[in-house]
Amino acid sequence: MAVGEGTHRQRNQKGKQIVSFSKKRSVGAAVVGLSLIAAGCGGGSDDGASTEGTIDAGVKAGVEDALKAATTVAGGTTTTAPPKPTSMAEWEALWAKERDAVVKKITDSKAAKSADGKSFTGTNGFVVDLSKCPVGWNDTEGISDTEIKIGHTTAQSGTLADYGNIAKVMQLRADAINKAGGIKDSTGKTRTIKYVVKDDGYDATRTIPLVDELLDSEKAFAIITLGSPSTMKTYDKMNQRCVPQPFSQTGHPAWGDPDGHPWTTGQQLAYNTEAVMWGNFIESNADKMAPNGGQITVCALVMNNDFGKSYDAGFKAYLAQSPIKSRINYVTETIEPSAPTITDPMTTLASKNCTIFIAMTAGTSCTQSIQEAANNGMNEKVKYRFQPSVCGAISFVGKDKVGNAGAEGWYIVQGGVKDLNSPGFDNDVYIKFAREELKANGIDYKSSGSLGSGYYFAWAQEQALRIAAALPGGLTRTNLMNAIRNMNMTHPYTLDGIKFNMDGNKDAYLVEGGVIQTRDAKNETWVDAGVVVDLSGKSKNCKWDQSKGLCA
Amino acid sequence: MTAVTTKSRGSFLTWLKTGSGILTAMMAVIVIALIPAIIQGGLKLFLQRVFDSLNNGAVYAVTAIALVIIFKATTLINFAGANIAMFGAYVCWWLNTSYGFPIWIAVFVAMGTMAVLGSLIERTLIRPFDVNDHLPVVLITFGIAAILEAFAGGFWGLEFHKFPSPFPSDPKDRFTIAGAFLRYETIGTLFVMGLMIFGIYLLLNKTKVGLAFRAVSSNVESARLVGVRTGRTLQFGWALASALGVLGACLVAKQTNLEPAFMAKLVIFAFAAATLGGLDSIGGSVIGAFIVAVVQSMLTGYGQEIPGLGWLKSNFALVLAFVLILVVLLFKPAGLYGTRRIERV
Amino acid sequence: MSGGSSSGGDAAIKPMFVLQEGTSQHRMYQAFGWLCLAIPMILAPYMLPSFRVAQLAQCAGWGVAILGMNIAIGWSGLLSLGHIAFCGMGAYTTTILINENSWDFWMTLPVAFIVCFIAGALVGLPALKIKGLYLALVTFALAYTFPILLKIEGGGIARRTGGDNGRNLEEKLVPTETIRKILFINGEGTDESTRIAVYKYVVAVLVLLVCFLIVRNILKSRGGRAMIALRDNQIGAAVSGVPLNKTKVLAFALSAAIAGIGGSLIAMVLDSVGPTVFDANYAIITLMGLVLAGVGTLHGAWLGGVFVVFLQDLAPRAVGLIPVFNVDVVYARAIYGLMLVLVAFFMPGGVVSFGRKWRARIIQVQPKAPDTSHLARAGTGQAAAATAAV
Amino acid sequence: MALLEVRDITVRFGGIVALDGLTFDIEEGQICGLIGPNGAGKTTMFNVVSRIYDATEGSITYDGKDLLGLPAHQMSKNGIYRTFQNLALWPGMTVLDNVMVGDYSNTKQTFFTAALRLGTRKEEKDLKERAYAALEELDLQQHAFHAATGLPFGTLKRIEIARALIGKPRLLMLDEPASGLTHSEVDELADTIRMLRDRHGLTVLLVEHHMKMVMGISEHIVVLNFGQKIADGDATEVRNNPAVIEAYLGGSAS
Repeated sequence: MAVGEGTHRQRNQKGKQIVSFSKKRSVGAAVVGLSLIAAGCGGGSDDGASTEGTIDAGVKAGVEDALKAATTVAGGTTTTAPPKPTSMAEWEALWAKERDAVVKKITDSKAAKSADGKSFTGTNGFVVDLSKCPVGWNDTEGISDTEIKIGHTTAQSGTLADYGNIAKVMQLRADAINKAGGIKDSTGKTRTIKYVVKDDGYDATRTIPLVDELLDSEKAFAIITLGSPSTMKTYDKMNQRCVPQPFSQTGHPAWGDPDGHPWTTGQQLAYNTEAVMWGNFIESNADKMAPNGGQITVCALVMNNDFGKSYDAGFKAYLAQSPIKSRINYVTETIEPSAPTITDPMTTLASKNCTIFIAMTAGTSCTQSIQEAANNGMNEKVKYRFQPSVCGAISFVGKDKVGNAGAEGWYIVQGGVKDLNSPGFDNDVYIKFAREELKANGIDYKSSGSLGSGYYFAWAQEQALRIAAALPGGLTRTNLMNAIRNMNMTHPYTLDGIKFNMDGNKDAYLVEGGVIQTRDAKNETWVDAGVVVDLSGKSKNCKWDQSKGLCA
Repeated sequence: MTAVTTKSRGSFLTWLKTGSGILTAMMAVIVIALIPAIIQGGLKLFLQRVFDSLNNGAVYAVTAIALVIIFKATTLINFAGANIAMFGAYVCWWLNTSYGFPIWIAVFVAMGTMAVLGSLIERTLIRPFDVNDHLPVVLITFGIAAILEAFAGGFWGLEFHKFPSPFPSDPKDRFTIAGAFLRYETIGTLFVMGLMIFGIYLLLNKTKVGLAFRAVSSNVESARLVGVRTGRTLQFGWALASALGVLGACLVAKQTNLEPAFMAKLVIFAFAAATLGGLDSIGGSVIGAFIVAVVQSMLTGYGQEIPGLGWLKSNFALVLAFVLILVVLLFKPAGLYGTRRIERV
Repeated sequence: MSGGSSSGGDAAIKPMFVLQEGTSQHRMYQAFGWLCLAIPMILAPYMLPSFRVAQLAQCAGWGVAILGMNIAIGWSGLLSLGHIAFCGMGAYTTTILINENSWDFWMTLPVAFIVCFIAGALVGLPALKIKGLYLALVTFALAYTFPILLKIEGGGIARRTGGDNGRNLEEKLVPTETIRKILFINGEGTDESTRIAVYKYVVAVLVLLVCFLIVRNILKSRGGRAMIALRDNQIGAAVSGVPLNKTKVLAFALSAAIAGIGGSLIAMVLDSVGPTVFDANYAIITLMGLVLAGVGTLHGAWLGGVFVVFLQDLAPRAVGLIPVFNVDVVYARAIYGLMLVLVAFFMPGGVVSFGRKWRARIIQVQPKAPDTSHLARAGTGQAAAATAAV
Repeated sequence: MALLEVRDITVRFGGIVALDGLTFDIEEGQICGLIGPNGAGKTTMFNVVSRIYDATEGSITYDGKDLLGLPAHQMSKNGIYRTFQNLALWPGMTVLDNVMVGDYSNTKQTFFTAALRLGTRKEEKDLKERAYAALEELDLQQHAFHAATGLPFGTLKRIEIARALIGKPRLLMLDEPASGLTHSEVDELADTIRMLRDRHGLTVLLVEHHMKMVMGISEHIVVLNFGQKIADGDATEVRNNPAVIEAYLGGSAS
């Protein structure tokens, strides 16, 4: 299913809408690790963010297109499923082809440094002003003839130490790649990948000196950071120092800023896209929810961190421009991430005659909200109950978590990612491969939700390095960034129909798709309730304004 | 330093100027301000909030009693109490899920284990220090808390686990009173709390070890002089407090889920409860616990309905707990029911 | 505090050297002591890689914070676990003034001082009535609540503080040409990040030095003695005329204000602030730094920050070296815990007191008795005092 | 007019009556002994005068002023200083520093002036000299730089006297200054007290169990039992008062 061969779906490079009507799939989606990261990250928006300015017209149009398309071909019509690779070898072949296409695209665009070395002109508007880089900056710092040294700050201690498993998997993947021959360069060299992992305990104060250490002492080629606060507090510096900060392990919209921060990219789905999908779901089902133009009360439990806040702000922004905004009554209750129980706010919300309930929370509150809704009668009264994508993992809604009965019938916008733990993916080639590789290394794949995230990030890192190495001039920092900003591949860890692509300065986000599903408790799966919506290229770039807490 | 007041009570107006008077007046003002919102919310919602408060209050009370017992015995605040309880809850969960112990047996075994650990901590880590020198003891309790947190995370992972409820906990396991739900779990928690208070009463008032405990908590020196083995008694206090803490943790873990920090999140409310009641009064801390729970449910729930107070959402529960501690200590430095210690010169 | 006594109550260890206070040897010895402190501090930024210099600058920031905490905990006996909140207030004051009002970093320091002084006085007022562990409870609750208060929506607080993600400083502290020349940081082979790191280090250490001198002066004054008096025996202090309430509030406010300056420095060094830097976790870590360095010792300020920064940096690495738990860095937290317990047991006075004990075996300073001859000549001491006071 | 006029002072702690309608006077320049069996309320009386305890009822007039309206730390400003039965020194400071705090009320430095050393040097130097002189007066100068802990009990008690002395007291209240002293030391102490009174023009209120000493130096003795005054007068009067004999002998017998 290489790019350009997408005969089964209408897709094109410019990012026109892709709609897939896949068969009923059993999908457990976002991984715990991702959800936890998301919980710690977030949009950084507060009250000021709820202006119309934040609603992304492209995104909205995309969702509408998708839903319109879905209704026109309603009635269970499905397109033929694309031929999925049935073995790892087929996958590898597919990726090789996709990489070649990216390399060709970049080569054709004649991306190169200027003669005086003062600037780099990449593909589709991606330009880096190298004259602002520090004196003595080197495009190939951190790579020797045999090794690529990549720094990685992550949480290996503290309450969020579970994220440390991402680094573990990335190291494990790097070992496998190195064993299989490493990264071949167009200049004929073959290099191994070496990660230098530093523990910051999810504490940005500690990230800053660690990043300094990786820059000044370790002379890392690129540095990966985990978590919004840590990335936010280092991305100015990384960009001033002209050091790549690829695939930041956080879902903040600020990582899509190729003009201001060309050296930083993210990888996850932005939360405001999810909020738009909720809004659209409500609009298209408004008459079912409240016949004859009645009032719709949307109740939301908002976690008081930037994760919850950005959901809240995104949703408010959507409502502000919604054609049925006069019919919608939006009620929120806020909870602190450090709150032990959520009984009180749930009681308050239960008293509000909600039509829809949306949990804009993460972590323990996911299961707590399911539990409380079952206990306080909300389940019986409120038909539409949404969990956020970060709470979709089996670690939250699985049998040994809250019990099947509680989660039955909840809706979710899946963030486009598979779940390593979910039995629904037992037959997925890549998931099988990942589980086996973990087992071979003595790791139980169920032991942590972050393991799956490790595969999600490691795969992208590997492919980006391979593409950059295949470019003229071989692996350099500028080539790496240009490669990432032109990736257009099939990620084995995203759901079918979710594209994994960027396009220079035109499209600054890799993953921009999701799907609305409901929980089938009996079979422990999520079942499609809507359509796969992929908004690839529709989200606007985001120049983050920290004083306003929103994209400028 | 304020002079020790020995004045007797006078008329209502004089009383109103005292700490309790001011506090009561403030309470009254808040309650009156909430009345319109309560009426608007209807009986069902009000009852539901009362039941929520009962549930939260019972949980806070059990945890607060554990703090009070240690404070009574040694006049120190056990910052490790929350994590001792947390560790016990993990032991309970582990016995239940991995070895198939019935839940209540698992609870008792965990209580016993942590009681042993608690008494060991007292004997080895606390007793060498002068209780009047607070800093080292505070450091040690923080240290124990950190160690237990690390080991819980190391043994059982950092992901959260579902905790088996010790009471019938199906969504349908509830009474419906005027539309509000009173869950069997709430009743169970209240029942256990009552049983616990009764048990402590019997233990302290009808047994030899209880007598020794009371002697020690009123004056260590004199207790020692009359032949009470104070060391043993303090150890008993720690064991008792640790076991009670575990019981509290097991009662609440169903709602919070099991993770290494779950009791640390809750204990700040128990601190507020214990401080309110007066750190050395068991009855006071129970009352304090229900006050904190009521304030939490009512003030955040109804308060936000009052025009201009829309920001008073549930995330302010913790801030309210803090404000409560401050206000009460400002007017009643020894808490509502605490013993005012007279300084001997 | 024990000064240099030649014949204590118990059989004192005979030191190798005894110096008379005020003699030239004594002055040389003092100068030697200061040099031992100053030389490594001056050389460090030019010898170490820049990330280490940045870490040392952070140490100085935490050192100021710990100096502030020491005023309350060490000298006034007010066991506060919430000073991290004052640090945070200082840091946020600096950040907001720089970002929103384009203030110069230096100008924000006095404002941070005043803001934290007032906040400290407000929290200190209830502290008058609260004793010992009650105060610990209240202030710990403050440490818990502070990160939540930062996220309040009303009044644009969350917008100004940046909420959960915190904020980056928009105007960073950059050395001017003159300063570059003075500091010799424009040489070949040093890149701009190193220069800035060195400059920040110098700024942080200078502020630490100033705070150190201020606190030292206060400690050696009437107010300082009053603080210690109310720590050691409140009733004794009261009958000697020390106004307990005023002294407590002032001491608490002053300690909060100095902690606030520490916070400003931390914001300046890190170029950013965030709620995770000023939460309950850091309350415990700074307390650990304070105790390790030495509660109630002035020179603990130099060391405390070093412990705060490097323990966190090294503990996870140390866990990796323990063969038994090759499993997880999760156990790094156990190391902190263990350290807290060990310090309480074996080094209650911290490293500084420990060092002093050893120093006393080598060298002792014999204090000089003040000259009272002019008082004695006037007849009775009391009469003389009366004349002297005129 | 007497320097200190105690009128109907009653102190209750819960149900316990510590002092019950106590009334007596102390004339300026007098050495007044306050005696009674254990638990008679002597120290409570001290604590009321130094404003550590509030009186439940009654009034105390000092030099014509209502004493009970002032806070504890204002006592020293009015020249009322005291020592403590079980010491209230500060072990965290040297003996000299301890004594220097005694003159808190008469010095002017503030946190601000001290922080910047604005004209504090002279006052400090002066204070230090006077403190040292006060120690010399009580023959304690050799301990000046020791920590105020670990010294013999009698020495520490004298340090407390020195601390009180530096503040130029008018009324000096000594709470069992002789406890823990040997016979010869007690005699010496009696001389010292008399000497200090004469030299500084003090009024001394003395609580003491050492009968010989109290009887020896006191010009006026007040005897308490169970919080009530049972006798009042000079040494001979008190010694022959049957109620006093009853209290001491009967009290100890029962």
